[in-house]
Amino acid sequence: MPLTSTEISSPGMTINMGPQHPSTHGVLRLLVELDGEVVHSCRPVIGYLHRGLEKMFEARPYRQCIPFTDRLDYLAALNNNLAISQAVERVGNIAVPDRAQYIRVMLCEMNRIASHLVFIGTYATDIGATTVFLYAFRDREKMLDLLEMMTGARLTYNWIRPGGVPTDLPEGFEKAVRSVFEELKVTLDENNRLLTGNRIFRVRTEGIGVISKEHAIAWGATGPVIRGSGVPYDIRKIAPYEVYDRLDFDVPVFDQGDCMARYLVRIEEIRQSMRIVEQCFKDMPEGEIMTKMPKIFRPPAGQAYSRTESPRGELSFFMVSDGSLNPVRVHVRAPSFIHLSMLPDLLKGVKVADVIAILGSLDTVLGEVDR
Amino acid sequence: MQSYVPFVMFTAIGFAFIFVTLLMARFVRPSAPNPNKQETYECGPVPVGDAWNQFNIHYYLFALLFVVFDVEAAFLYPWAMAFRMFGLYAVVEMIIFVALLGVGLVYAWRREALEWE
Amino acid sequence: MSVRVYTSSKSYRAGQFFGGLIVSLIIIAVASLLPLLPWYKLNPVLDFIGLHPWLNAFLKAFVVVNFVALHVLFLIWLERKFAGWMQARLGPKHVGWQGLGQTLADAIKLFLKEDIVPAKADRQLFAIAPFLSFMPTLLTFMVLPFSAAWIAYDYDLGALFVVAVSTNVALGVLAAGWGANNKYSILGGARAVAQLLSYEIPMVMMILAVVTLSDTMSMKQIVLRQAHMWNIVAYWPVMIPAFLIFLTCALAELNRTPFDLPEAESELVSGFHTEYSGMRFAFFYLAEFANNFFSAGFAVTLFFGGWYGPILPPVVWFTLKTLILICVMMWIRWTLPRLRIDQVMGFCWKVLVPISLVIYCITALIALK
Amino acid sequence: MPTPEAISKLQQLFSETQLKVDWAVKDLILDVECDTFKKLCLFLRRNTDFDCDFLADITSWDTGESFPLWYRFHSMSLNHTVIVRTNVPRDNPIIASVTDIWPGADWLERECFDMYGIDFEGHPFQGDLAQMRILMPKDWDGFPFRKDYEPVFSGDPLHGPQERN
Amino acid sequence: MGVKEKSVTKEEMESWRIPIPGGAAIIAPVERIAQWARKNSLWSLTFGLSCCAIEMMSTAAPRYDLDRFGMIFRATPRQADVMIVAGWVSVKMAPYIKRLYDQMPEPKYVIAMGGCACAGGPYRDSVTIVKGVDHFVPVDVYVYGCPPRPENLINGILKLQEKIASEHVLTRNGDRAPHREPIIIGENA
Repeated sequence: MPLTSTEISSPGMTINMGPQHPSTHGVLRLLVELDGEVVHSCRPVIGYLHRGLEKMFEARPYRQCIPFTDRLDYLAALNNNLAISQAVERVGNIAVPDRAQYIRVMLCEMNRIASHLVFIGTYATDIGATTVFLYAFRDREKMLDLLEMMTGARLTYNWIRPGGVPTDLPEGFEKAVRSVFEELKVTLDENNRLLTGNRIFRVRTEGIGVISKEHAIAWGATGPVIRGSGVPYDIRKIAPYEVYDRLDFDVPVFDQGDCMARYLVRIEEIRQSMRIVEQCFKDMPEGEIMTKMPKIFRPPAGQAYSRTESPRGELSFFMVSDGSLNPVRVHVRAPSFIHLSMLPDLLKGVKVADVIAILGSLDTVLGEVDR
Repeated sequence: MQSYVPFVMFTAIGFAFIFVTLLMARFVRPSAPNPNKQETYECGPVPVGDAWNQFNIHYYLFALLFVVFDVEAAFLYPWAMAFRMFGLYAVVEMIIFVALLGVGLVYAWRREALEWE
Repeated sequence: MSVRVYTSSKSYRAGQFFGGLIVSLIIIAVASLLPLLPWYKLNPVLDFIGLHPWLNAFLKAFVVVNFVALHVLFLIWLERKFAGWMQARLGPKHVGWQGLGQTLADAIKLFLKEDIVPAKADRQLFAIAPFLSFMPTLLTFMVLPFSAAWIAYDYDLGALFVVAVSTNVALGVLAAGWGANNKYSILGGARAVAQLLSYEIPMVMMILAVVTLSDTMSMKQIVLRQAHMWNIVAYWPVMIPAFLIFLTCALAELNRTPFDLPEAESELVSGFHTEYSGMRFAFFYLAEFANNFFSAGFAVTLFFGGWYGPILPPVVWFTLKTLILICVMMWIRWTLPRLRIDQVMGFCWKVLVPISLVIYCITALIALK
Repeated sequence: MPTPEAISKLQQLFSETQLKVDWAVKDLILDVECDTFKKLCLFLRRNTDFDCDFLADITSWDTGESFPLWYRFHSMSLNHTVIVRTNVPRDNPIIASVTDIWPGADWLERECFDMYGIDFEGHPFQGDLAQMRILMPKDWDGFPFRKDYEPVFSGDPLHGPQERN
Repeated sequence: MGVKEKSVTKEEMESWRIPIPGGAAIIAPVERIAQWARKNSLWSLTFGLSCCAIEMMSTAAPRYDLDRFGMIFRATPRQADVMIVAGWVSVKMAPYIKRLYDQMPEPKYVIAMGGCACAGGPYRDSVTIVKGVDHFVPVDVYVYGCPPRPENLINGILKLQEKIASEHVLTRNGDRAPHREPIIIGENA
């Protein structure tokens, strides 16, 4: 019999984590009930960034919705642009030229790399390794340079639009991308050694926050979270959009379902994304980059949805049109929103420090959760 | 008594250093209290309940273990000064003493007193 | 439109490395010059042999307090600069030469900052906590031998005194954590006490090992025994593991990164000093860095032959060794992630304590020879 | 895409269900009445030919007369998507909750409640307005995504809705 | 509601200053030192809301490196001098920001970063968004942009430093509202 009897329970202590907390990744509020260091129960409170975005879409013409999607998942704005553009294209039956599709895929993958680099950095900070955060941001700046070269913005690009993309690749883009990737491959390995090879990092993440395969499916987890639990669910493979079916890439899947697995999935995805971008340069055909779109865009009445794989998971826009200028309803299926709903289950009985580790490994963006 | 003079002096000066600094700061620093400022900080929201409540027993067990081992160390310090007089005999005795403690540690380990859970 | 794409070649990275090396050497050189100037000349003056003992002690205490305060200013700058170098950035740069005035600005600002005492806090505990955390640190400086002449008080029970006094830091931390009536503080304080107390044991055992080898508890005598050979070289089979254990425990006592749970920023906001503002907070900072200097200096005394070294004056050697050790601690701090509380405790009780007991027994056998 | 046999079996069991295939994305779309909805969900989850173990999305909107609800299910093993649509009346918006079949429906249903006031029968927080609210503040008046929603401006930035200016 | 603008006379302002024997001859250098210290040691509250928070993190990251200016991030408001409101503020969030601002010790400054924090930004016609943080906390520097580039934020910080350097700092009363003249950066953006 252990000396520490759990029968003597102390009255719980309810702690607020957030809205202003160094590691809640935005303004998430966790109401954590503690017994000493052990979490009894946890209740996430969200909505601190709620701005009624879906309602605002209803008062705007289709193309004017795009700038707002930048600010949903602000770490991967282009993926959001792509998702809503696809929804609009499906509602209005618009075909996109091949070259535009390649450019879209390429940029989305580059944005995915930038987003995952933020994950590596913030996750390392959550675990306590501040330096990796700065290394990751140093690398991310280079990715942002590339994206800025293409789109003219650092964070909110507002660039992919229904019918294609507005501008072709700039001069010397390929060379710049290649040189940055060369470096990124080296620094990624360095960062990886700093964390993955680190014993402290391993004991902090291995076997922590385990999501079983069934659990992940039942709760609707997507993206790196479900792939970390051993389910090869990647929209790019199971329902390919744009030109993903023509590209050769792997979907990294890890079976452990713990924080480490989710972290490794993302590291591996960076490598795969680089592979995709390099292929895009090789395969890209010449041609148009934008379909001719009517000045006043009125899609036929109907419903459509898009499914895309954003860095966080399955990002899908659902759109209802009644034939007028504005959509009747735009709904965003935000992966982070679904992942956060798993938290109360995941956090039962863990230590306080693990709360942060688990929350960080889900890589939620609150702008997307609250909409 | 003479040997305690530096000790007393250091304590007094250390105390005075902090005290005088805080006192001087008191005259120059602004002060604009308001009810929100006086309240306990807990990430923005109003704190739920009080922070002073009973604590988990794990901390207590570690404190107990600490006391045992620190007393051991306190015994060993005079021993370390004097063991050369008695030679190997003293060392063996000390090792037995430490081993006894080690057995205690193993006992606590086996009874899962060292687990935080 | 063209955007500059920043690239870095292999030679650039090599340049960065050697640049960093040169910068660190310069830092060390500057650091060694700092104590060189006043100390060496003040040495005979400071001893005040003929003075009345009370006045003598007073002057010494006064000098030590000022030394601690000034050195901490430098150490914080060093820490930030070192962090900047490790993290591929510049660190403080615009306040004074290379940002040397940075810490001074911080200190003055904190001095002029409003002081908040939460309404629900225990005012007495809240007020006394900075005293409790700074005073033990200061007292330990009393027996730290910078050189054979420059030691404030050559206490014949020096090592025991350090052990006895430095444990009291935990008291200050607990007072801060409990007094503020803040949940983060309380968790931080409780963690701190559990951690500080636990790591005290292997640390005490390792100090004891050196004491056993030197057959004295006076800090000065411990160094004098190493006149020909450093402890860590002379008795390397036991002293190298002993030093590593000592370093680990020192990191834990200092709340530095693999063990910075009491002030873990990602879960406990600022830990035990969450509610402290202005000058009171500054004293926690002061105590932390003073403690850092002391721990490194203590390790130098125990294992690295204290002030002994060729050419340069003893005080410089001592400071140099100490600073190198501090840099090692910073290096560890900015590299490693943080452990969890149960892992920290498990590591101490299941790994360090048994190993340190064994090492101590071996040391005793060696010492007998 | 489920097999034709499976679809015909579904049609036998749920004769009132309207069945449509969206060939553009090869999705099966099922229109059901409110009261048979839960039964259909159970069937989709348990029938091995459909095996919809993954709830991807729930949403609703306001047509002015009713609140259509739109569910998207996915089958991990068979890799197909089934969309279920239903209508709840505007004057008494209530529908069976699917949280007992797919626990992930919890927050999605709460969001529908928060925005449109649709009540989910069997949801753990059903009837508890403060607990059901998820994105809006607990004391918010009305359901903001309804077409006829008119905010009551308080003028105080720290409490209540903000004025449009 | 909004920030109350108190009108004060010059004598009243003078009366807040701490009486130091020696008068202006002593106050002037002391004040200069205090200004220098305050402007060079702006500790910021780790507090990000949305997109701008990412740019704020980038500003602290190696390429821009806020530590050069002596600016580090502190997690608790008790040790912070400046609050960078980076992102949009919803009605649900506003009371918390107000409380956080209140809990910071004097002297304290606010930088409204991004269009949303300055004036509501693209969400100006959303009912749940507060049209600018200046509705409930006094703002020293407005940095426009959506989100502003790191260079822009650094510009704002430097402007704030200039402002602090020209402030009468040795006042017993913490309420600096009458002194406030907000600086606006890139408003035509």
